Amino acid sequence: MQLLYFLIQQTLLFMIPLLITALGGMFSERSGVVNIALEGIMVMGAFTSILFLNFTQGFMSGNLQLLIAIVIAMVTGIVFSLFHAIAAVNLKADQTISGTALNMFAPAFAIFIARIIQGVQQINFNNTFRIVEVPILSKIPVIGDMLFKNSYITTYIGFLILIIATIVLYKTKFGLRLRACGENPQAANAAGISVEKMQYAGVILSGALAGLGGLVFVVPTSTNFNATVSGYGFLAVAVLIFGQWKPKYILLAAFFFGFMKALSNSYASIPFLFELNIQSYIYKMVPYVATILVLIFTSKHSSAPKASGIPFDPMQR
Amino acid sequence: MEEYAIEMRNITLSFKRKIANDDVTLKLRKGEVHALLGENGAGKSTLMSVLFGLYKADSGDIYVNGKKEIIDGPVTANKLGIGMVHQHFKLVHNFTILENIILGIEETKGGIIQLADARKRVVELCKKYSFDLDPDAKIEDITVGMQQRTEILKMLFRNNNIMIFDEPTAVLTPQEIEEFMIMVKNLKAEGKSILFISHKLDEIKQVADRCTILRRGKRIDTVDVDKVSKEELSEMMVGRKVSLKVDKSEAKPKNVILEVKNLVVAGERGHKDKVRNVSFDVRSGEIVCIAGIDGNGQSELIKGITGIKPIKSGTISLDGEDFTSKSIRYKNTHGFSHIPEDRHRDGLILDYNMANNMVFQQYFEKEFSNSGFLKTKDIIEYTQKKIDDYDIRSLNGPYSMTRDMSGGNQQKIIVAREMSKPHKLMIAVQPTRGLDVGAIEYIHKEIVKLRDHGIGVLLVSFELEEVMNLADRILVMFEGEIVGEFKDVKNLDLNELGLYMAGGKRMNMKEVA
Amino acid sequence: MKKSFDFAPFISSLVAIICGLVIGFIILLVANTKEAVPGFVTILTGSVAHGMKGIGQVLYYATPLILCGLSVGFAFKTGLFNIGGSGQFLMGSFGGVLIGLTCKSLGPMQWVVALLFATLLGALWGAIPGILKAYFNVNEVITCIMLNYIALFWVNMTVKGNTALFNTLRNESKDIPAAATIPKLDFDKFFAGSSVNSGIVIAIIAAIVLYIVLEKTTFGYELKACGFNKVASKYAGINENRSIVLSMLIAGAICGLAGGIMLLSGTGRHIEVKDVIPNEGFNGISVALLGISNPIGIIFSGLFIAYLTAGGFYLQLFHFSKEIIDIIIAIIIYFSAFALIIKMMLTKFANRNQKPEYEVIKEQKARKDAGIAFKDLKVKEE
Amino acid sequence: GQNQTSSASAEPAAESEAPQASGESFELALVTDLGTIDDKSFNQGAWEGLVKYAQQNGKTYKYYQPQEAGTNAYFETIELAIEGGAKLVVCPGYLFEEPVYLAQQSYPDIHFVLLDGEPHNADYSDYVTGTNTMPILYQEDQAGFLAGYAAVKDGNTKLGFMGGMAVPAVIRFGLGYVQGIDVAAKELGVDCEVVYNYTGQFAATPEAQSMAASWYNAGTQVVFGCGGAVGNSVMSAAEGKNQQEGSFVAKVIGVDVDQYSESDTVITSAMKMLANSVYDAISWYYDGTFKGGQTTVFNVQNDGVGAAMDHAKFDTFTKADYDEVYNRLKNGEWDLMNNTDNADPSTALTLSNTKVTYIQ
Ligand SMILES: Nc1ncnc2c1ncn2[C@@H]1O[C@H](COP(=O)(O)OP(=O)(O)OP(=O)(O)O)[C@@H](O)[C@H]1O
Ligand SMILES: Nc1ncnc2c1ncn2[C@@H]1O[C@H](COP(=O)(O)OP(=O)(O)OP(=O)(O)O)[C@@H](O)[C@H]1O
Ligand SMILES: [Mg+2]
Ligand SMILES: [Mg+2]
Repeated sequence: MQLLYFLIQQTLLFMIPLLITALGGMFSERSGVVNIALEGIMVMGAFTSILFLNFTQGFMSGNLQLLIAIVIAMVTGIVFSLFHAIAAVNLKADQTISGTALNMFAPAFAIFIARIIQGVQQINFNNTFRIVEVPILSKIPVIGDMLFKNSYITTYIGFLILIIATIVLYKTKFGLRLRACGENPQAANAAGISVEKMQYAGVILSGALAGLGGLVFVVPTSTNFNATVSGYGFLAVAVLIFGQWKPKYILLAAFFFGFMKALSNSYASIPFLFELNIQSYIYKMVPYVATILVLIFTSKHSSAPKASGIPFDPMQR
Repeated sequence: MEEYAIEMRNITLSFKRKIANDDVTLKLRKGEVHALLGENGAGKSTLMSVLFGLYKADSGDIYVNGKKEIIDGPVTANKLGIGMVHQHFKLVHNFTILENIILGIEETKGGIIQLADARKRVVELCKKYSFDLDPDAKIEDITVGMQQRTEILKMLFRNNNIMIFDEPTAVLTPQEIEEFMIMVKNLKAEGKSILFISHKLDEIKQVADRCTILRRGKRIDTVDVDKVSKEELSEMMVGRKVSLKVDKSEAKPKNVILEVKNLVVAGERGHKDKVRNVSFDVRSGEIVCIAGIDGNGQSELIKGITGIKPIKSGTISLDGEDFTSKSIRYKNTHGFSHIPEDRHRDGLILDYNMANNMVFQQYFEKEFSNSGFLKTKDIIEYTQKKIDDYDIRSLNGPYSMTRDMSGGNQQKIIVAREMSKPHKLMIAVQPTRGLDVGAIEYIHKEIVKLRDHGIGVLLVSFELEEVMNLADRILVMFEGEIVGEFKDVKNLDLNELGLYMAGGKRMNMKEVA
Repeated sequence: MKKSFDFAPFISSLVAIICGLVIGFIILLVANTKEAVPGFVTILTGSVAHGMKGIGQVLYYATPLILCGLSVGFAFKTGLFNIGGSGQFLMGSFGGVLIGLTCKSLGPMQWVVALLFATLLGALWGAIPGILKAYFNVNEVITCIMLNYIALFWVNMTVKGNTALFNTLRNESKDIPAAATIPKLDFDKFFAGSSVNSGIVIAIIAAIVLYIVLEKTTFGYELKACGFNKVASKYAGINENRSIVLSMLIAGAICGLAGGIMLLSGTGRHIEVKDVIPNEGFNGISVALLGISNPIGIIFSGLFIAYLTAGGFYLQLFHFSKEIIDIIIAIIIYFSAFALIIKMMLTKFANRNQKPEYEVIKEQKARKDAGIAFKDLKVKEE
Repeated sequence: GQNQTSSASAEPAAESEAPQASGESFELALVTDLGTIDDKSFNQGAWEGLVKYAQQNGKTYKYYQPQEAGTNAYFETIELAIEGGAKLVVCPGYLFEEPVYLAQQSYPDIHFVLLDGEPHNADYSDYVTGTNTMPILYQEDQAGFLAGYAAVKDGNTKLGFMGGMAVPAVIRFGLGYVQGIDVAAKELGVDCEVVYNYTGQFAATPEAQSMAASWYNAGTQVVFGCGGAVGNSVMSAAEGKNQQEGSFVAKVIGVDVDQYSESDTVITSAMKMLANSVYDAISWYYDGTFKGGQTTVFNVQNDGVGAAMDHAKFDTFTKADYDEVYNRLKNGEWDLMNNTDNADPSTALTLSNTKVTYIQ
């Protein structure tokens, strides 16, 4: 049982950044703009917010500092994603191109600036953000051990974002309009909706969430930031597609992937798995192979937003 | 001075090198049905899009109820009471009818969309106009006719007083057209002002009060519909006399070309079969028409025969050869020609130039390729010839991007291509969809010519007029089955045919066979 | 009515490059005003200033860029996004190393077989997303991303587990014996001091072959048709599933070839057994985009990016970190996304003096009335 | 130092035509492998030594990064450093063995300091150390030994080793570490367990963090994070465990340099005196006592390796205890196995009181 709790806690570390970032990607693609720049946005979000952590180390309490960092990460993500929005929405540019450009730009920029500011490219921070246990909630059997011990405030923020994202997407005026733009922008336009505005909103949301995802990715896994998020932005794209552009399936996909990852790293502590005497490389492959296998059985009917990736042209019938 | 609901004064608009509207003036009286008539590409849709705020005119003014307005988008248009049903519907396919209707004017409480009131109003409107619609049905699951009614509901829901219909009847079945005409009259009776685009002169005669004719972007005239004949209208439209009736001789059917036996085509997963045990044949030198309301399995039947969709069971043979499990390519090169139902989706690569599309079915033949290499020069020459033969109009001849051509001319590429390649059977689905009378006349003539050359023609059309004009024999399809066959087309009672199409009557097909 | 050569894409790429360079210069100015000018000059002329060696290095760097760019561009042309170039590159590296280290008996044919095997493994790795896309509707982007990681772990596992391949002292694959490396073609003499070898020739040949395949053959016609419109391709009897698989297979093969070439270059490159995905595949995306997916364009964009990269290397002689080059390239790519806008402005400019459509059609009609008579329809007589 | 092109002009003819693009020249240079000079351990240690000397003595200095991994690329970068005016080039890492082998011949007037390796040709058939080259090797096994010994003596019996890539230096650290553990365990008469893994890269990743966390969760008390930023992931996991338990149960051993400042969980670090050795090598060069042509080994004999005690967080293990074991090691009491052919200590070593669980 203890082991299961541990596995779940570890799963969360992989899953939450993927979840948050993939939900961001969902907003963008649901508005009709493909965003493969998630990786770059994560790097930028992590960069500024960790720089902030580095500067303010010791000046304020851990979680307050983290909350401000979260805001900074999101704002950075928004600003950076605006470049994508300008290209995709205003200039009707090829969205893969501008996404690729941003992915290339971010790490180079982070290194360049870090060097100018502090001489070295790594940015240190002290991780003072762990929540040992959440009062009361941690006493709930099973769930308490799994979710409310040894956690990060960002975990709860991740779940909160999931809930809000689901409601926003399906229950609000904004969500309805956003989805309309991703499926049939001509229809949305004819209904008096400004497709441009909605697509901006979608991209900005993806920027905010991917920026946050970058911070959430780095904080629990290291004590410094080195201008990379190890390809998790691309994995988030994979989770988004795997999750069929729907919040609930994105949750499942992120969980599946996170759990496989956690398992592949902790198998040595699980006696019966370790005794199988399988190379760790095999375990490292498992999450990726499993994802492909699952997709083979679930992809027959893809529900990609129809207009995603196609620049909106009001003149087109 | 009379106050008009709409006055569009001296509108000029050009796309790149193309002047779509050239100094057009259009005046819509209050409470009238005003038809807009013109060839393909005459500029009708463009003019209406200007009125609805989708396009911005280069020059010219718009007055609504006597007041000069700048309509910069659908929102403004809506505020001014203008609504539009577009030629290509503007509906979100995976939204419900209700969601499509409220889109853009949602009511919310605490940020959450409130549907209850809207649903009530929609149900009321449906009752009032006797629309049989389920507000919670998804657009992708309903028929085209229902989708159009959804579009109309959108306008009614927004209390639009000025309604624009862009080719509303092109996609409707005869019964639906009938209902539509009644509805237009009702709306008029309620005091709504209506702009109505159509290529069909009958319809214009039936509902319109006045008619403005456009040709090549220019306004030719505005006439009182009562005072002119159909012939005069069509002459104004194309600038020459056109015969509206296809004159063709008696068919002389010979041997059986196409034989379809017990064909079954499955539906979407979980749904029932789309084509159920269908058997029929087509002889050389005859035109067999499959009539029926859209969505009764005609598309699937053709897809099954041509091989685009896998069949569940049954056999297909051409000229005695078993075609059942032959590849599409084999069928195309051994006797089939096929004008598909949707030129953009099925028939053309819009990003290829005209020449490449012209050899789409033949690029691999010796004539156009040499051990895997394309003979570009020959392809261009061939295309140039077809351009001349079929009068295909474009800016750069064989090098024109297909996407940049008008729908009618795009259709001509397909017609030229399919008719020119060697074949024994012509399968034509909706070959004149959305085309103007001139083009229709031309294509109809070509089809009859094919027949007279001994080709078997299988024609699917939802337009009764076309069916009656062309068919030597009519098969009626209903819910995936052939429910009737009519050999004596000349003396056919239209009402009788309608009954079969609507499933009210059926023959025992075994007897017929 | 002649087919006119379309300059617009080239001009828009040029505009993008100028924009990127200008902004890059501004960044240099802000970072270090004093050295900005010589630094910028070094970026632009660093390679030429280093003579034949500098030029040779550009050609060497350009080799994988062109090949991976071709791979991505080819897939783009057929409507697919090959983001799995890195995995394919890695598989190709492995294939090259395996044959290069174990098949001495092949003699002078060893490098040829090694490259073929590299190509084969790359093709296999490309074909998988193709097959899954064609027959199971699995999005190729996600399969490619997954396969990058699978290739990484599999190659590492296999190299590490094979004593014939693994250099335990350095935790990387062993050195390829000189006999198994690809020919230098005397480039090492001509471009003395540089690493360039026949790989660049192979890359350029590959580009030309792909150009011919895409533009001149029925096969290319089919692939592009599927890329533009799957449904219509099916209607015309093209086997669209086969096209998807073949297109990804070819894309993979080219990346695999790149991997083989780089590892067999005799420049002391090895497969490092570390859990980091190589960059080549992602760089290929940039090259393909800047080269507007046109094989010939990709030769130039590959050379250009290699040239800038080399300039960035020499930029280290100043107080600049070489990341500035990545920033400049990113900006160039970003601006190349604006091709559409630039193209529109160009067309507007070009069309100023052209005849309106009606006149063109009138001419066409006149010509028709004058000359060619209406021909009877060509139908097969029964 | 406007030394201009003096060094360049002394080069062989092939290169002399290359123009001096930069206005400035840099006398002391460091060429990194693909890592950066701020990796917090290996490269950084070397760089700090260089910077320290340069600043104290008013020399110009600069580092250069290669374009890709590979002998040619490293060689080219060395050439760039020389073009930039370098008189002495520090090359940290065994990957420079071949490039330096080539460079020492092509540039006889330039001096090279090669860390962690000895110059040889591609197929290891020829080992030559030019008089202008000073290879430096470290006995990392001794540093690992001291750290492992101290950790067990301090009362820990469940330990872990998380290496980056299985490269010789890392392997030596690990082998020594396990031997130190075993010796201490024997002396104490206890049994020890060691979980042992190479993560495959020198980066902080969620994967490394997760694995370390799983070890701590399974009761491991001390993990030696051996390989650049991998240690940061281990520290992160340890911090998490400690916060969760509310006590100091999860500890980390740092590597290369004293990493106490990286995290409070670091109880000691297995150090090689990179900075010192580089500093010394450079000062010998300027003194005219450059130890070229022969390999210099840094070990306990010359205080070139050790475990960090200044900021150590041991419960019972004291500086006196450390000095004692240090001297015993110096006196040759233990002949440590440090052959890097086998990276798996469970098969490479014969151990009496220690069980190694090697995660392949
Ligand atoms: N978005 C556009 N870009 C360029 N040209 C256009 C565009 N839309 C329309 N056109 C051109 O303007 C002309 C007028 O088009 P419009 O759609 O208004 O014709 P229409 O009268 O509605 O024809 P149809 O009866 O076929 O619907 C067409 O010939 C077309 O070539
Ligand atoms: N991307 C584009 N670039 C340039 N022109 C375009 C583009 N898309 C559409 N058009 C214009 O749209 C026109 C489409 O033709 P048009 O509307 O006249 O045909 P249509 O008969 O109404 O077709 P349909 O009946 O299928 O609606 C073309 O003439 C072309 O000029
Ligand atoms: Mg129209
Ligand atoms: Mg039309």
